[in-house]
Amino acid sequence: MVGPIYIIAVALGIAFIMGLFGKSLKNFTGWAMLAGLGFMTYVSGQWLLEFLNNNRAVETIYTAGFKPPYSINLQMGSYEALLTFLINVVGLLGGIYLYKDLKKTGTNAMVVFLVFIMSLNVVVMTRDMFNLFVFLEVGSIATAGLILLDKNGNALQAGMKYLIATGIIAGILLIGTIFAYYFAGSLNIDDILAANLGAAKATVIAVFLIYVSILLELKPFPANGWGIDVYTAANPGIGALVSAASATAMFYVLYKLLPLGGAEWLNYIAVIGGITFVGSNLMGTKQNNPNRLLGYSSIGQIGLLTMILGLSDILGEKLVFVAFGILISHYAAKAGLFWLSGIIKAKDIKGWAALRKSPFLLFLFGTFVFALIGFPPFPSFFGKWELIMTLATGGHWAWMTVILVGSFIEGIYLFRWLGYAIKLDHEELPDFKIEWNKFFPVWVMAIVLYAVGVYVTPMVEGGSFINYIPLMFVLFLFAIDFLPVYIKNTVSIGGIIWYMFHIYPVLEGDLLRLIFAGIFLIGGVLTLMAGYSKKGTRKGFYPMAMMMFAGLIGIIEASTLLEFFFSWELMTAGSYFLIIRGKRSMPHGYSYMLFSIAGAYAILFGFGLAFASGFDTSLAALGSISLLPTLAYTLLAVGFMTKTASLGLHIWLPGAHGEAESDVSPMVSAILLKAGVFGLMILFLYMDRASTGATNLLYVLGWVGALTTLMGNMSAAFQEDAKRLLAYSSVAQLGYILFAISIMTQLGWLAGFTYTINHFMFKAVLFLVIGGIVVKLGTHNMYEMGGMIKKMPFSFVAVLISIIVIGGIPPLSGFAGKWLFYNAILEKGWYFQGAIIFFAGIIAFLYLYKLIHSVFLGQLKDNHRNMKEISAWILIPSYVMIIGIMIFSAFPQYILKPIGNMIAPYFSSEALSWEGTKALTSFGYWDGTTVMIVVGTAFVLLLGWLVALSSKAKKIEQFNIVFAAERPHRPETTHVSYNIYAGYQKALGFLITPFVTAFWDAMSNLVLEVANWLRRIYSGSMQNYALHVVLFIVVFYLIALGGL
Amino acid sequence: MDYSITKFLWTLLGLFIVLNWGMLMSSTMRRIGARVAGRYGIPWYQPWIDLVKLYSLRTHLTHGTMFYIGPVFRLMGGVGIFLFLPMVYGNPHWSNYSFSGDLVLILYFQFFGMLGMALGAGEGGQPFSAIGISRGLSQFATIEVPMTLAVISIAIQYQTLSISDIVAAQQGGFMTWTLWTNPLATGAAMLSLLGAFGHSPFNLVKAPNEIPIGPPTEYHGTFLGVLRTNGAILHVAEAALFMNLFFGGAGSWFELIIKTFLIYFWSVFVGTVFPRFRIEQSVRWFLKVPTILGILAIIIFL
Amino acid sequence: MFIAIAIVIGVASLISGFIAIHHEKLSVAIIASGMVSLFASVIFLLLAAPDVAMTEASIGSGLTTLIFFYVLNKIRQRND
Amino acid sequence: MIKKILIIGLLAGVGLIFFDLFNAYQGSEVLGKTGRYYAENGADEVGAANLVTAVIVTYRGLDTLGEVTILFLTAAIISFVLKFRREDFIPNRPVRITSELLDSASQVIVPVIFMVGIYIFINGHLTPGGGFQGGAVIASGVLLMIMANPNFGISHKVIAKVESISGIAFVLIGIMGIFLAGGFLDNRLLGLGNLGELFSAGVIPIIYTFIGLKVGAELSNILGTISHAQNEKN
Amino acid sequence: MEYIIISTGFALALLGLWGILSQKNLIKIILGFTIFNTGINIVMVSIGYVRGKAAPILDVIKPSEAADKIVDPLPQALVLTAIVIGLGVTALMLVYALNLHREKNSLDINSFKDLKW
Repeated sequence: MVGPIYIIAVALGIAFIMGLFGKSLKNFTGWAMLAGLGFMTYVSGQWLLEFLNNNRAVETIYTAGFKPPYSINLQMGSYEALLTFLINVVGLLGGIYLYKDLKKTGTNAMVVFLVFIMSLNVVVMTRDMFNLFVFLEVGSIATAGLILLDKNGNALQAGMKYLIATGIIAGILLIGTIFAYYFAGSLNIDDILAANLGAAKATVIAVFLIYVSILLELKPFPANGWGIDVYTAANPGIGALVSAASATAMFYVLYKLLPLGGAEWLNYIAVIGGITFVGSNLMGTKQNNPNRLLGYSSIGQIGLLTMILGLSDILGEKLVFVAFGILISHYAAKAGLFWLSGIIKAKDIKGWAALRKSPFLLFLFGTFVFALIGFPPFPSFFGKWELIMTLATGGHWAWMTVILVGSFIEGIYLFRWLGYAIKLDHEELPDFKIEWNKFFPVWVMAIVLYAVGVYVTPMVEGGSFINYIPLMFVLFLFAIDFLPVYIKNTVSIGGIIWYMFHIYPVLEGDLLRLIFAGIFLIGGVLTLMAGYSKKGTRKGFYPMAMMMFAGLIGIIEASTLLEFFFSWELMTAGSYFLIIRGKRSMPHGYSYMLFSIAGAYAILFGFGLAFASGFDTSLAALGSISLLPTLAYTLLAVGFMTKTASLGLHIWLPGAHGEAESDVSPMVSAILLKAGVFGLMILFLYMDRASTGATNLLYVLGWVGALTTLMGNMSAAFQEDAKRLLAYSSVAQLGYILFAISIMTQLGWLAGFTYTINHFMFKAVLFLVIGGIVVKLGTHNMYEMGGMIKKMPFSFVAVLISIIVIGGIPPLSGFAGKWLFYNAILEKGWYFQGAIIFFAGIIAFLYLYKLIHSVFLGQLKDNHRNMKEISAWILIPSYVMIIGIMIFSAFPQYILKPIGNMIAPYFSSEALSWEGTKALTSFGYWDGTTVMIVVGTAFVLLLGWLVALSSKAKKIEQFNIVFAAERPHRPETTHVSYNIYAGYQKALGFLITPFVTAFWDAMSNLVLEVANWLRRIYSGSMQNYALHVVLFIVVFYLIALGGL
Repeated sequence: MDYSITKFLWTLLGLFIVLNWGMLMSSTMRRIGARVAGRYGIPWYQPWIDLVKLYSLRTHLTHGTMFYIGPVFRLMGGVGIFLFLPMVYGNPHWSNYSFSGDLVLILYFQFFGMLGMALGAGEGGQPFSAIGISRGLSQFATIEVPMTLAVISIAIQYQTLSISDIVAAQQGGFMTWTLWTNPLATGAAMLSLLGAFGHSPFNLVKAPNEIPIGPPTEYHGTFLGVLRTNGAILHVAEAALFMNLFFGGAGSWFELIIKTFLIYFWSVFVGTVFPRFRIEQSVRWFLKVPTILGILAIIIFL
Repeated sequence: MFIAIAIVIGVASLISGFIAIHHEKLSVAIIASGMVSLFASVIFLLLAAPDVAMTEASIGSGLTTLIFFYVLNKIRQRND
Repeated sequence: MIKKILIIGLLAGVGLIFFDLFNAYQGSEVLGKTGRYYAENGADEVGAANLVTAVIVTYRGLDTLGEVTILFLTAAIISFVLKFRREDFIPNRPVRITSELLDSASQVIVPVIFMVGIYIFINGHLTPGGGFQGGAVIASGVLLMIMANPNFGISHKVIAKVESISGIAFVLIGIMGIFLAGGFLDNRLLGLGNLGELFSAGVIPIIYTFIGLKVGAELSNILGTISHAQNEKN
Repeated sequence: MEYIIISTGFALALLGLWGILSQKNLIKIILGFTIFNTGINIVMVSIGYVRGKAAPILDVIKPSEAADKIVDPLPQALVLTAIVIGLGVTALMLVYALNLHREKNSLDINSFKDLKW
């Protein structure tokens, strides 16, 4: 074993030697620096391995051969080994990354770089207060020097601000240190901690000074303008180090000194961390400079970590895992992002659209963003999970809220940024070239994130159950992403089919899950089949689609809360990437993501309450929520409803589904939305229905569902964009489902299931076919279509059958839903909601007719005369679905009866009985098979009669119509489609005034305005920043010790 | 569940009666309308003449498959309502195929014909058709609001959705009719009926002055004959539905004829008195008085 | 005795410090700042810290002042 | 003006903190634990008469190493910030004529100053003073040379060599401490000798010499770089 | 005496802070820093002072009785370090100021506000 002291000795030795040879041998010095960094990495790495593998005692290094407190001692324990390793790794990678910049500046810069990393090592290891101060100063001075690596005016200003601020902080730390020495008689940290200075009124002031200076080094909001400027102006390579390495070291210093003052100080630390986390992220929302944005994000993350330390007595033994999970994610992601920023060199985040030129860099960027927000499988996901669960256990709702709100705000800007990178149409994209030495470190950081994520999974309670097989499949698809579509499509379909066989035995007997598994997997296969119609390689599509399906099936399989949430987030991530693939999808993908994150956090909060109620990690915990049950149910419902796009939470859906690619729309609409339904069903089944809270919640949800339906259908009726029309229709259909299951009777649920299954089938058909047509015709606007029945008869039939189902017209299966609704509503007594539901159901005819008429009927346009039927690969899955619809229509009993039996135990009364093919309730009866037979027979007879009478009907030409004695020659003027419900809109259009959109717009404006107003404190004046530092000290003092 | 041939023939006979009564009723109404306007009007047998003439026309022009099938859908809509509606109370021969579904089935089967009509007319490519359909749908989407409320109200009142049961509950004499036991629901339904029959003031759908005859503009010959056939059946069937729900049903064909005539007359009567509404006016109108009546009809049961 | 010296030196150093901060001429201010260090080194002597006193005198009042002047000189040259 | 008032208010707050510190300060009548240990054992363990030196060089040698590193860093940073490139010099730039007096005085005085400096750090373990003070004195000698001859350039390389070699030596001696004595920077590589003699206190005089050389070189380097900094905007 | 001295130290530190926060000239601000640091150094040495004791140099004082005769050497050692660090920071700040002046031809602190928000 190489002793840790050699980190210092070798680093300094090399630094001095570099000074000796520097001028003459520039290559030598470069390699010497890397060798030094490599050696330091090796030393800390071997210690880390040692601590991981052998249960070894903490190693103490006594300098000068004397025992502390008389001389300085260093400590190498497992934490120190880990953190120095992290610091050295990022140092080494940073050295590689900056190699050319450093070399250009000269040997001295390399010396400074090396010493900088060394000083951070000592800061982590030292157990002496004054030594800490000295090496903090070494670090600050080195930072101040490295800021100037890019010689520009801004860097100079930032460096000066940094020097002034750290100068004041160092002075405060020095006073604190000397008084700690005065009171404790020792400079050794352990002695000072043992002296319990926080206890006495006279000595507590030293505690305050040390705390405040360490906290200030962590750049708390608002006394952090100097820190942000450093991130903004310095070379991103340096920003990466400051963010990843310095912050890590400072974080550990705070951890070391945490017991200094005792429990009450922890609250202050937590509050300061929390304010920083939220405040810094809030201001990030208004930021466009990538480096500065990263600065805000870094400070926010460090705020979160600070807060976690402040909550350490609540977190107990979980502290280490939580802090590590979040720290390592911040560390790797932030370093990677800064390095990426250095590669792209854009002044504005919009310039990151250039990243598209290199899909691989884009992948890395996405990885980092998702890791920062805390998506699986990254360590931050598990960290946040444990954090929330533990906080919930202690009943710390406020802290949970702060964490989730802050994380959400972080998502606001990170996903805007990611969206720009993926999709923004930006004219001046900066050119960048990828040098291997800049690319390699970013790569490593991404691997670190994935590897650590998988590594820590089993450490979470219940984490070992998480099924990584689907994720492996996703990775495999990434690996073969260069192959053409048909191969990947086949592989994907094969994968899903294989998984169907794999999962069937697992789910057998659990009909609820089986139905949803069927929807997800069969739907997956069918919608994927449409992919055969695409050409090229379709980069990135298949991994993301499979990720979504992996998440979906994971939700089904989940038996624990963690598994459920893991899969839920996976699905969100996958679907986000699918949605944003559309041409004009950027803003919609963005709002989808924001609603999803907010929803996921609501779910997380609810799960926290569930877990804390009985320390049960299984999904059944939802059934025994004793802590704030009403809140928990509400949050969970709201969380799931963000996916079902219920009124108020729906604004993302029309754009997201409408603008998505032609085969993505059916995936996200017919399949993905059902995940929210599944979640709601699980929730409703488990929750304590008898409680007032649950009853009220269900009542409210019933109204929400009904109004969603009305709003959705009416909005759809006034759409001119075919896919948006279908998207609004989805909103409405999900409103029906929400309403149906909120009724919480057997009939209501049967109606819900009927709608779920129907919507799955007809919406898949409609989106597939209409999507295919939209692509074929090159327009979304229905009034530019028309007469397609002649060109695309198969599509027409598919759409016709679908709209008959949506309309609920007998004899097809849509009627089953309507009939069950009437019975359920009468049984439940929700008459007015029911009336709204039926009213909405009739409005559906308006948009259905508009859809089929505008696209297929009316006048064929001149430019479409040579159109052919859409691809068979779209029609085949559509017709499979239609066969499904037909079977369901003719034999509803085969599906509804088992479902009725399955859900009957959950409800007090069994309201639906069967007499052969006849369904009976206390109100009425319906015999699907007979209706089918009667209608079929009558129809055939009538048709036969007509055919007999006019078998020789002559087909006439398109313009051969009686049009006020004129023969029209322009189809455009004769095709009645645009705004055909003008009269209706005049009368009732006020009902769909976009209040909700206006509300969310106002909310987002409010956030941005607050952010804009808040960030004015960063006036740019270094003196003001110094003032902020002093102000922070004084206010903190007055609050903590001033008796205020 | 009787699928026998006998049943089929009885039903066919019923259909024949309904068709003829429907034609007679429509000619009578037109005569009444003409007399009110000071004209002489058509002879009572004019519909039969029209029908025979239309069916025997030899020009059959079609715009395409949907144009061709559309009238079949339309006729199926009318016949279907007839099929699922028990016509004469207490007589199994005249209960048709109502055992396969209840009131809800009939409510939703109305759309079957509408949809077929709309699709067929749509393929004609005639702008008047499309305009008529859009108006028709807009109006229909509104008249269903009071109708639905009324249906919910009587379903609460009788605790059933079965039409036979509703009729049975009204068999205690004149005063047990829903008209008296639930006047609010009856009011709402009767007002919405005005829109369903599409007479003035709610006849903008066909608006004879502006857009030749609305949706069926392009239809002629056999196709128009099918549509006329349907019109006759549908009017009687709809009136019979209201009769069953609100006016005690019918114990015999005679009672049925009287009651359906009066119900139909109600809409014609209003039509001769009021001028035509624009579409947004009619939409607003249905959402005012009839809807409020419907809501009150439910509130009284809460 | 020591107390008197301490008071005198203390007051003197504060006055020098005040001058250093508030005098308009930079060169005077720098000299005054050097004086503060010089007084401080006397204070260190009073506190039985000859090592610190020497350091303060040579580095604090000597070298630091010199660097200030160097920089000031550079700035002045540029302004000419 | 409002800002001034705010600042005064803030300083009043800081003053309150200081006032509380002042109240907490009781003065000392006896030595604390650590101080007492040094007083009692310093002479025996380290062998340096000047206990401050003992603490600086040995007990808290790591601090001193960091301290030296800071100066080293500062010098390095200043030199790359004020990058001094020979080609930027215009050969016939008007050199300010230095006075004859300064020139000749420097030739006499500089060696004396150097001697004093060396004396200070060699005797660091015996008398007040040591590497830092001595180094500062040496730097002032260099300063005088620079003043006498503004184009004084040769020293740059020499200074850098001296700086690096003494730094390396410092670290090496420290490492030798791990193998030959109790730990990194232990001074007991050599015998402790008799208290109060020049050759005593183990390697303290040697270390202090290197520190002195290094500090002197670094400070000279800083001064030299600033004095040679270009004035032109580049 | 040490009370007077420590208050002088605090006063100097405050004075330095005042300079840092109120002055507009960069050089003045840096001067404020040196005064701030000097004040803190004085406070530190005062902490190590033991009433009436001598310097921690064992030339006249015997090692055996040193414990009762000398002041604490440790704070003095710390201050020594702090002074040298202060010099490094001051020098660096001055070089920064020099370069900033080169950039904007001004030493007014308010002319360096390019980075904000």
